[in-house]
Amino acid sequence: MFEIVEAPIDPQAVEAAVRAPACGGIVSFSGVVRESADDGRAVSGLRYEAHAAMARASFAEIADEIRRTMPEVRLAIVHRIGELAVGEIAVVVVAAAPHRADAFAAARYAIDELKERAPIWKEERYRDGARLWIENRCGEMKP
Amino acid sequence: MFEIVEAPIDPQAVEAAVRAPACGGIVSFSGVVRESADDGRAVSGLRYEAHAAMARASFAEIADEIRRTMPEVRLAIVHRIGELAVGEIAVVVVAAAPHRADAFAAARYAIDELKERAPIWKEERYRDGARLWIENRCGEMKP
Amino acid sequence: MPKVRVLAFARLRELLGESREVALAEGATLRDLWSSLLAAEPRLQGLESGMRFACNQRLCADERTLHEGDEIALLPPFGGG
Amino acid sequence: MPKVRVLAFARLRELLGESREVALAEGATLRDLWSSLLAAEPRLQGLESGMRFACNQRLCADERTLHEGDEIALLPPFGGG
Repeated sequence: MFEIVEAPIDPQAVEAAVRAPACGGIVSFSGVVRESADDGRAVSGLRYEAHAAMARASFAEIADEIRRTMPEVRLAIVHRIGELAVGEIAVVVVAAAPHRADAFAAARYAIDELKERAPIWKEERYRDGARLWIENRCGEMKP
Repeated sequence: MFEIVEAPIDPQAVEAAVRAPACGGIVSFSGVVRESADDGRAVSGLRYEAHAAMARASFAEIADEIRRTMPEVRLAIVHRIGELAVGEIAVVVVAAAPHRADAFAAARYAIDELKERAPIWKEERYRDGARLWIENRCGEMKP
Repeated sequence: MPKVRVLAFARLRELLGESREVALAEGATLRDLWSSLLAAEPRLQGLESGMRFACNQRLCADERTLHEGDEIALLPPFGGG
Repeated sequence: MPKVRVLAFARLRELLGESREVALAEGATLRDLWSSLLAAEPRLQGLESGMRFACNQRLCADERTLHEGDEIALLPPFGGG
């Protein structure tokens, strides 16, 4: 399950998509809208947009990479777009594997890589009315 | 939320117990009964028992240790006892934190430590009728 | 004169709209496309920092030559998750 | 003669039952308790490998002296998770 959705995400449904009788460990990551930004500013909500087709393809590519080293891992990624309020879930990544070490490693890899390479954008909206597009990677340091 | 329960675990309820407006990352681990043992034998189910009061205390102690290095982490651990069928959830660990790195680290630490020091016992029951008490730690190698 | 479909996101969408058709000279590259967008919308100046292009849903270098019907996506730095 | 409550788990519970009261000599230790259990139930032989004792819900060494009303838990190697 690799999806970009506009409706609220049901983490149980994402988890159900990867469960299997051979998998004893399931690790889920949920990214939730926080009440304050990294600099402490009060957040009223977020707005996400995505190139949906490319984003889904990037999710599937991340899963392929994981299966190259951990063939038994089953992965699902669902990212929501549109306007989200504080406390709402923006993204759910679930990895199921026979043993927990792989499930943890896969879930962590997937969310890290998603942030780096899925074409998704986030606008933070602050209580004071300001808005800002947030970039996951800082510009590389120039010598 | 640190509990030993006999009824099926609702992972959503465990997650709800740790969610907070300051926490942007939630990592859940679910341990699920697998269809086959580590040696490949077909499993029909598991039976867990616990010293419930000591187990709950060990969960709270693990959470205290996590907060010593990651004070913003919120942790919940629920372990089920009694008879479980293949596919049922035996344990849920949820860690919520402002950022995902701490949530992953805390969830992983909690399940690793639980296996090591919570007074909980697991009997594997095989399709061929045999039963075996499973120990998490191999005996230490003697020189 | 190849015509391409340009999709813009985030900051770039705010200036260019979600989708527009652009006609280019024969043999034009992504770099040429960006120059023509910049000429039409000077506020794009500076926004190419960190921006990447995708042609038909694959990232590609800005020397790439464009063809009739290509879908070009202008991708500012990502912020998902 | 202190009386203690002995709780047993897993393999040990199968032989000893979940809970039993045991009367001990004044000054008896956990080691003495184990010896008396072993005398009553020879099949316990060998099961002390990896076993730990908890007194009143805290792990403790087998030299510990027992007191009236102590809750002693016999804890085989753990298997949770």
